[in-house]
Amino acid sequence: MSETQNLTLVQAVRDALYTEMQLDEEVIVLGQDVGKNGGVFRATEGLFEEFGGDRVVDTPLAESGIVGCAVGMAAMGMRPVPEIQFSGFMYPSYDQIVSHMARFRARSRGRFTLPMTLRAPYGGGIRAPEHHSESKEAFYVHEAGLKVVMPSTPYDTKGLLISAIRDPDPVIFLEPKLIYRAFRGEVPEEDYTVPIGEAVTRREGEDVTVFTYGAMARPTLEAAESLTEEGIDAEVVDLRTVSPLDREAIVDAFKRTGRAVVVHEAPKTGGLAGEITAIIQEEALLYQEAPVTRVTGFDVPYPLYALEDYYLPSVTRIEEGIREAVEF
Amino acid sequence: MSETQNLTLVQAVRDALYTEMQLDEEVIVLGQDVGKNGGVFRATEGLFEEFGGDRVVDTPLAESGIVGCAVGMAAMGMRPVPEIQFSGFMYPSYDQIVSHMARFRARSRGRFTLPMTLRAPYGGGIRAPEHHSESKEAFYVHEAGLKVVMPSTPYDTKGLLISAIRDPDPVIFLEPKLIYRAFRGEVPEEDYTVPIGEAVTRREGEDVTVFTYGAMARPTLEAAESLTEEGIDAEVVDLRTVSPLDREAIVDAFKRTGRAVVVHEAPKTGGLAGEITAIIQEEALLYQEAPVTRVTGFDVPYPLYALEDYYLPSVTRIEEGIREAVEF
Amino acid sequence: MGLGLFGYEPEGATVNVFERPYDDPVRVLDEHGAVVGDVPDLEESDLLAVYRYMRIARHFDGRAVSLQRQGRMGTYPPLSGQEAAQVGSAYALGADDWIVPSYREHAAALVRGIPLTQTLLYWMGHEDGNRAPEDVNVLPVAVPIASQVPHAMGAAWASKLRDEDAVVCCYFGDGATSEGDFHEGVNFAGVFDTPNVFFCNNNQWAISVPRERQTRSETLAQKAEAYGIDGVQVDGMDPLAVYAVTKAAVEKARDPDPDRPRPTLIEAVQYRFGAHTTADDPTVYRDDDEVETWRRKDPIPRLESYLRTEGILDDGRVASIESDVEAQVAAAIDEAESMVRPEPRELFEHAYAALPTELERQFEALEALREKHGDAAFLEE
Amino acid sequence: MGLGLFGYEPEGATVNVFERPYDDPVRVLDEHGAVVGDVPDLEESDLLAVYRYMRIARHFDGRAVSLQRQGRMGTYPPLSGQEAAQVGSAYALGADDWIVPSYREHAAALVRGIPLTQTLLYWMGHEDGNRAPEDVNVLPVAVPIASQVPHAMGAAWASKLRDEDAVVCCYFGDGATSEGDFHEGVNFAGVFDTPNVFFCNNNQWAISVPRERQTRSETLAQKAEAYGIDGVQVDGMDPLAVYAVTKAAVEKARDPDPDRPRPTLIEAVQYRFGAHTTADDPTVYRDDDEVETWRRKDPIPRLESYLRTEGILDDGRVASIESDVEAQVAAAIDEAESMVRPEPRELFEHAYAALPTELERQFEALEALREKHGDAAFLEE
Ligand SMILES: Cc1ncc(C[n+]2csc(CCOP(=O)(O)OP(=O)(O)O)c2C)c(N)n1
Ligand SMILES: Cc1ncc(C[n+]2csc(CCOP(=O)(O)OP(=O)(O)O)c2C)c(N)n1
Ligand SMILES: [Mg+2]
Ligand SMILES: [Mg+2]
Repeated sequence: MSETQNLTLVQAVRDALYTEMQLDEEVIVLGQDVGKNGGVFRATEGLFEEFGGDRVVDTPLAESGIVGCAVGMAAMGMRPVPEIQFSGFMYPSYDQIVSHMARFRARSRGRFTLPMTLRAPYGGGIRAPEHHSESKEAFYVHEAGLKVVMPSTPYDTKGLLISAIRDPDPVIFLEPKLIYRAFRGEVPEEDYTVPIGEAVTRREGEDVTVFTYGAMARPTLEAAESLTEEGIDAEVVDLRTVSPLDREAIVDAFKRTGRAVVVHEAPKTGGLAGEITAIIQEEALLYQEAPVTRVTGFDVPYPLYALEDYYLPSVTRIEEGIREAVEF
Repeated sequence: MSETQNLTLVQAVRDALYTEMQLDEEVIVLGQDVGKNGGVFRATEGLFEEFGGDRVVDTPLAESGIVGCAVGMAAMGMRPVPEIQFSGFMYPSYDQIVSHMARFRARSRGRFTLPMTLRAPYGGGIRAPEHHSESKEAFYVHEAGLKVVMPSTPYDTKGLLISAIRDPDPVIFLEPKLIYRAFRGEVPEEDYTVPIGEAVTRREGEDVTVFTYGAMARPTLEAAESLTEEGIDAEVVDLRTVSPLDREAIVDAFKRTGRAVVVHEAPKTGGLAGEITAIIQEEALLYQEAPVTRVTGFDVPYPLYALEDYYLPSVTRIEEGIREAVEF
Repeated sequence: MGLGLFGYEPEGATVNVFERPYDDPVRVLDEHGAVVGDVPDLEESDLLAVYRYMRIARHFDGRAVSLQRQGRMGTYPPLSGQEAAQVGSAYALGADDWIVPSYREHAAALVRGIPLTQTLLYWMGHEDGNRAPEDVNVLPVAVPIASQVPHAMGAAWASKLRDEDAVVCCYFGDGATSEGDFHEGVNFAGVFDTPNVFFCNNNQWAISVPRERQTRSETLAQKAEAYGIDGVQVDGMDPLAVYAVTKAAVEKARDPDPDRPRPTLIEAVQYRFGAHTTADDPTVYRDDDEVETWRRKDPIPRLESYLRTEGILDDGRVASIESDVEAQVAAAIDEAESMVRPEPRELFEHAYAALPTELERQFEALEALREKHGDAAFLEE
Repeated sequence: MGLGLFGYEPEGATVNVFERPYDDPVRVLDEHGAVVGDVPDLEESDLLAVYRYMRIARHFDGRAVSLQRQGRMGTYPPLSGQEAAQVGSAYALGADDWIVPSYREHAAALVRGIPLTQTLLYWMGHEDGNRAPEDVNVLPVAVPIASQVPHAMGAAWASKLRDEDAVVCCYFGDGATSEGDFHEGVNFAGVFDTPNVFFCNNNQWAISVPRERQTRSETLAQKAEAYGIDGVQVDGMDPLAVYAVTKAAVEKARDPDPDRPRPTLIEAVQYRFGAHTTADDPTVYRDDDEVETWRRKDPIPRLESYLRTEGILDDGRVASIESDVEAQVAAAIDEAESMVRPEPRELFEHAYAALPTELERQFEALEALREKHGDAAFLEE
C-alpha cells in the first residue's frame, strides 16, 4: 500500500492539481488570484512557486475570457484547469460553457476535443456575501456534452479531480466549500482515480434510500445515524457525479427500499431532485411505496447570511424528510 | 364584443407590443434589428415608424448590455421590452438575467422592481443554423424571481405578452418561432390580458393527461386526435406559463386520469418533464397508474438541420408516448 | 463655471479637463496639501463637509474591520485610502443624480444619503441593509464585478428619454475594466450619449492581481478611446481634484456640449491601504514598501493640512469633529446591533410582488418545522 | 523584410504600418487597380492564386445563394464584396498558423484547406461539414458573435507556452466588437502577449445595424488603445493591402520585437454586397446608392486590372480561370449533394468521447421507433 496523508478536502484539491501538473506538462491552472495568492481558498497554494507563472496563471478579471481561452487551449490539446472563484460567478461565462465547452466535440465531429476541467467552489453556509453561496448544478446538468462532478470527501476529491483532468471531455468540478476544511481524510500520496459517473453507498439501510451529494452528504449521514434511535434504517447514496447521473445505482438502491428522499441545497423547482424522482418513477414505479421527498433549498434567491440557516437543509429538516418518506 | 383580427402568432406579438406602446409611454422596445428592420422575424414591424427611434431602439450587438441596460431602465420605473434575437443568444446575458433581473426586487427589499419583459424566439424545426433552435426554458425556471411564459396560440400570445409587460416582475417571454406563421387565430383588437401562471385544457380526455407548452402543443393535439381512432381519449393541458408552474391544474388534471405524458422539445435530463413528474408524484402518487412518460428532445446538442427531424418530438413519437402511458 | 484649468468650459475654452493626455492626472493638492492646481469653487461649509465625510469613512472602516474580527459582522470590504475618490465624487453630484455602486462604496453611499446603520446591517447579513430609503438615489450593492455598469447606462438612458436632468455615476474598480459588462455598458453609453459618469476606482489591485496584469493599456482612462467618449485621469487621493473632475463630468453630462460626448470615463488613481476584504491577507501578494509609499498620499491629512493653512480648521475643530465622528459611528453600530434577526418570512417576502402558491407552501412548511422543533432545528452547527 | 512603407520592420525603422493614424487605411491598389502604395513582394503564382481564390469565392457565393433559393440548401451567409479581406489575410499566414473563423469566412477557410464540399455540407445542415480535415488548422464555425475571440487567444497562448511558432488569426465582424467576448479575448491577448491577429471584417453592417450604431469610436482600429496592442486600418477591398498588413502582423506575432506588442487588431474596411444571409432583405434598411458606391470598389476587377497591367493576366487566362472555377464549384456541389443524409446515430455519436448509458438508451429508443414506424415517423410535416 502506498503512503497516505491526512488531508482536508481543499488540500485534496491542491494535491490533485499538484499531482497532475507533475505528471503532465500540458496541465495548467488559470484564474483569478490562483497564482501568488494561492487562491482565495488556498486551493492552489504553492503551485505558483512550484510550477511558475506560465503554468499557474493569474488572469484578468473576466470569466468568459477565462473559460473561452481555456476552450482555445484545450482545442489545441492542452489540459487547462480554469478556476472560477465562486460558482456564482460562472454566469458571465455561461455562453462559453454551454455553447462551446459543451459542444466543441460534437460540433467538430470529434476533430477537436476539450480535455479541460472547470473548477469552482459552490454552496452556502459560510456566512459569505451575496452570490457567494450558489448551488446551481442543474444549470449545467441540462446541457449535454458536459460532465458535472460534486465530491464530498477528500479521498473522492483527489481521485475525481484527477479523473476529470484526464478525461477527454470537459468536466465541471464543483467543490463544496462549506466542507473545504470541515474534516480530514486519508488520501494516498500517489496518483489514483475515482471514476466519474459512479455513485457510492455511504451507509447501508433497509427502510429508505436517501440520495445526496457534495456538502449535503454530511448532514444527511448525520440525520440517517440519528434516526436509528427511532428505528429508522436509512441508506445514504452519495451521487458524486451529477452528470451523467448513475441511473443504475439510483434505481437499484431505490428498489431495495421503495422509498426515497433527495437532499440538495439547490432550489427545489428545476433542481436535480425532480430529475431523480422522474428517473425513479420511470424505472421503478411498481416498487414505489411513498412519494419521493425533496429536501432542498427554497425557491428564492439565496439570502444574506442572517437567514441562511433557514434556507439550507439542516439535519432536522433532513430527518423530517426521511420520516415523511418512511411514514407515508 | 370588440372587433377581432385574424392574426398569426408573430403578428399577435407585434399587436401586443403596439397596443402597450400606445397605452403606456414607459414601454420601449430595444434589441438587435428591432428598429428599421422590424426584427428578423418581423415581430416589431412598423413600430419604429410608428413610435420613433427613441422607443424602438436598435442596439449594439451585445446581449449582456441589452439586458443589463433594460435592468437599469426598469429600476427607474420604465417598462423596457428587450428582444434577444434567438433564445440561443441569451447566454451571454445569463449573468444579467439570473444575478440581476431575477433578484433586484429581493435584493432591494422591494425598493426597486423590474417591470421588464425579455422576449426571445425559441425552439427548433425551422432549418436554422446552429444555436438558432434552442429550447432551454429550464435554465430560467430554476431561478426564482423570474416568470417564464411560452404561449402556443395567437390569442394567448397577445394576452400573455400584455400581462407580461404590465407585470410588476420581470418576465421571460419565449416565443415558439416554429409556429410564428403556421396558422392564424382570432385576436381582439383591444387590449386584454391572459393571466400568467394559469394552464389551460386544450382538449378534454378520460384516459391520460398530456402536458405540454409552446410549439409542441400542436403536434401533441394532433397526436391526441389521431389516437381517438385507437380508442384512446387523451386530455391535453397547455401550461402556457412554465414558471411559476400551475401546480393545481397539473395535479387536478392528472388525478382525473392517473396517467400522464409530458411533451417538450428541450432535452430530457433536467428538463421540465422531470419537474412535472416530481410534482405529480409528490401530490398524487396514490392516483398514479403508470409512470409519467417523457417525450422530449434527446440529451445531445441540438443538431444541424439534416437531423433535426429525428431530434424533435414528432406526432408519432408523441403517440407512442401516450400509448405507453395508457398501456402500462 | 469658474473651474479654470480643470473645468468643463462649454463656451469653448481651449484648455479643458477632457483634453489632457490620459497619463497626466488632474491634481489640486500635492501630498502635503499644498495647492498645485486650480482649487474648485467650494464654500467653507462644503470643504468641511468633505473633510468630515472622509473622517467618518475612515473611522467607520476601522470599526467595521474590528467588528468583523470580533465575530459581530461578516466579511467586510474596507475602503481606507479611497475616501477622497468616493467622497469627492459623490459630493459633486446634484440632488437628483444617482449613484450605482459596487460593494466598496460605503462612503459615497453615505454622502448620497444611505445611513451608516444600513451599511452595517448589510454586512451583518441583513437584507434590509440593501434597501435604500425611498428618497435616496442609490442602486443596491452589486457584487458581480462590472455587472452594474449596464444598469448605470440604462438608468441614465431613462433619465434622457424622460427628459429629466438626472446624471448617473457608476463606480467600479480597476479589475472591473476587464469584464465584458464594462465594455458593453460603456459602449452603449457612447452610442446613446447618455448622461453617465463612469468612475473607476483604480486602487492598483483586484484582490491579488495587480493593475498591470488586468490590461496592457498604459492607463485605464484611455479605454475611453474605444468608445468615443471622454477619458480623464485624476489623482484619486486628492479630494479636491476628484471633486473638480467629477463636477466637470456631471455638468457636461447634464448640459451637453454639441461637440462633446456626454459620458466620461474617470480613472481615479488611488490605493487601498487595507485588505481586499476581511477574508484577505494582502501581505501574501504585495510589499509593505508599496503600501508605505501610498500611505504618504493619504487623502485625509492632505485635505486637513490644506484646510488648516486656509484657516478653516484648527486643533480644536479637528478634535471636535473627531469626537462627533466617533459618536456618530458608535450610535450607528449600536442601532445596527440592536436590530433583531429578520424573520424567516423575509426569505420569501420579496422574491415576487405577489408570492406564488408554491412559495407560500414552502414557507408554510418551514413554519411548521419551526413550530415543531423551534429555531434550533435550523440554527444547528 | 522588404515590405517598405507598410512592412513591419523590426530593425526599428521609423515608418511602420503599426504607427499610422487609425483612420488612415493602408492601401496598395486604388479602385481602378492603379498602384498607390508599396506592392508586397509576391510571386506571380501567388498573385494568380489570390486572384483565383477570389474568383472561386465569388462564384461559389452566387451558386450557394441560388441553391438556397431552390431549396437545396439552408440559410446561407454570402460573402460577395469581402473576398479581398478573406483571401488576402488567409494567404498571408504560414503553413502552421491557425484561423478561427466566424460563419462567413468560407473563402478564408478555403485558402487554409477546407474543401468547398465541406462548406456546402455545413450549410446543407450536415454536421460533417464542420469537421476540418486532420491537417487543416481551422477551428469550427462559431455562430455566437465574438465568442470565438477568446478561443483564438487561448489557441495562440498554447502555441506560445509550448514554444511553437504558430500564429492564430481570428475573424469577426464590426458588430462583434460590441460584445463582451471581443473585449475579454483581446484584453487577454494584450496581457499575455500572445501571437494573435485579430482581423475585423468591418463590412459596415451587422444585419440591419450600421457601423455608427455599434460604437461611437471613429474607427474600430483605435479600440486597440484599450488593450495596449497595435491597431491598424486597411482597405479591406484591396487584396494586396490586406495581404501586406496581415503579413506584417503575422511576422510581428511570430518574431516579436521587444518594444512592440505581439497582437494586432486589424480593421479591414469593406462592404457586403449582398444580404446578411439568405433570410435577410437588405433593401429594408439600406439604400441602393450606398451599395453602388461600394460596388465600385469591388476587389476582383481591381486586382484583375492590376494583373492585366502587369501582364500577368489577359483575356485568355481570365477565361480559362473562369471555366476552371465554374467546374471546380460545380464538382463540389455535385459531391455535396450526393452525400446521403447522415444516420440518426450521428445525433449521439460525438456528444461525449464515450456515450453514457442513458444516451445509448435514448438512441435505442429512437431506433426502435424507426424500426416500428420507419423514417416517416420523424420526417412528417
Ligand atoms: C464576476 C465576478 N467575478 C469575481 C468576483 C470575486 N471578486 C470580488 S472582488 C474582486 C476583485 C475586484 O477588483 P476591482 O475591480 O479592482 O475592485 P476592488 O475590489 O479593488 O475595489 C473579485 C475577483 C466577483 N465578485 N464577481
Ligand atoms: C451572440 C449572438 N447574438 C446575435 C446573433 C445573431 N446574429 C447573427 S449575425 C449578426 C450580425 C453580425 O454582425 P457582424 O459582427 O458585423 O458580422 P457580419 O455578419 O456583418 O459579418 C447577428 C446579430 C448571433 N449569431 N450571436
Ligand atoms: Mg481594484
Ligand atoms: Mg458586419
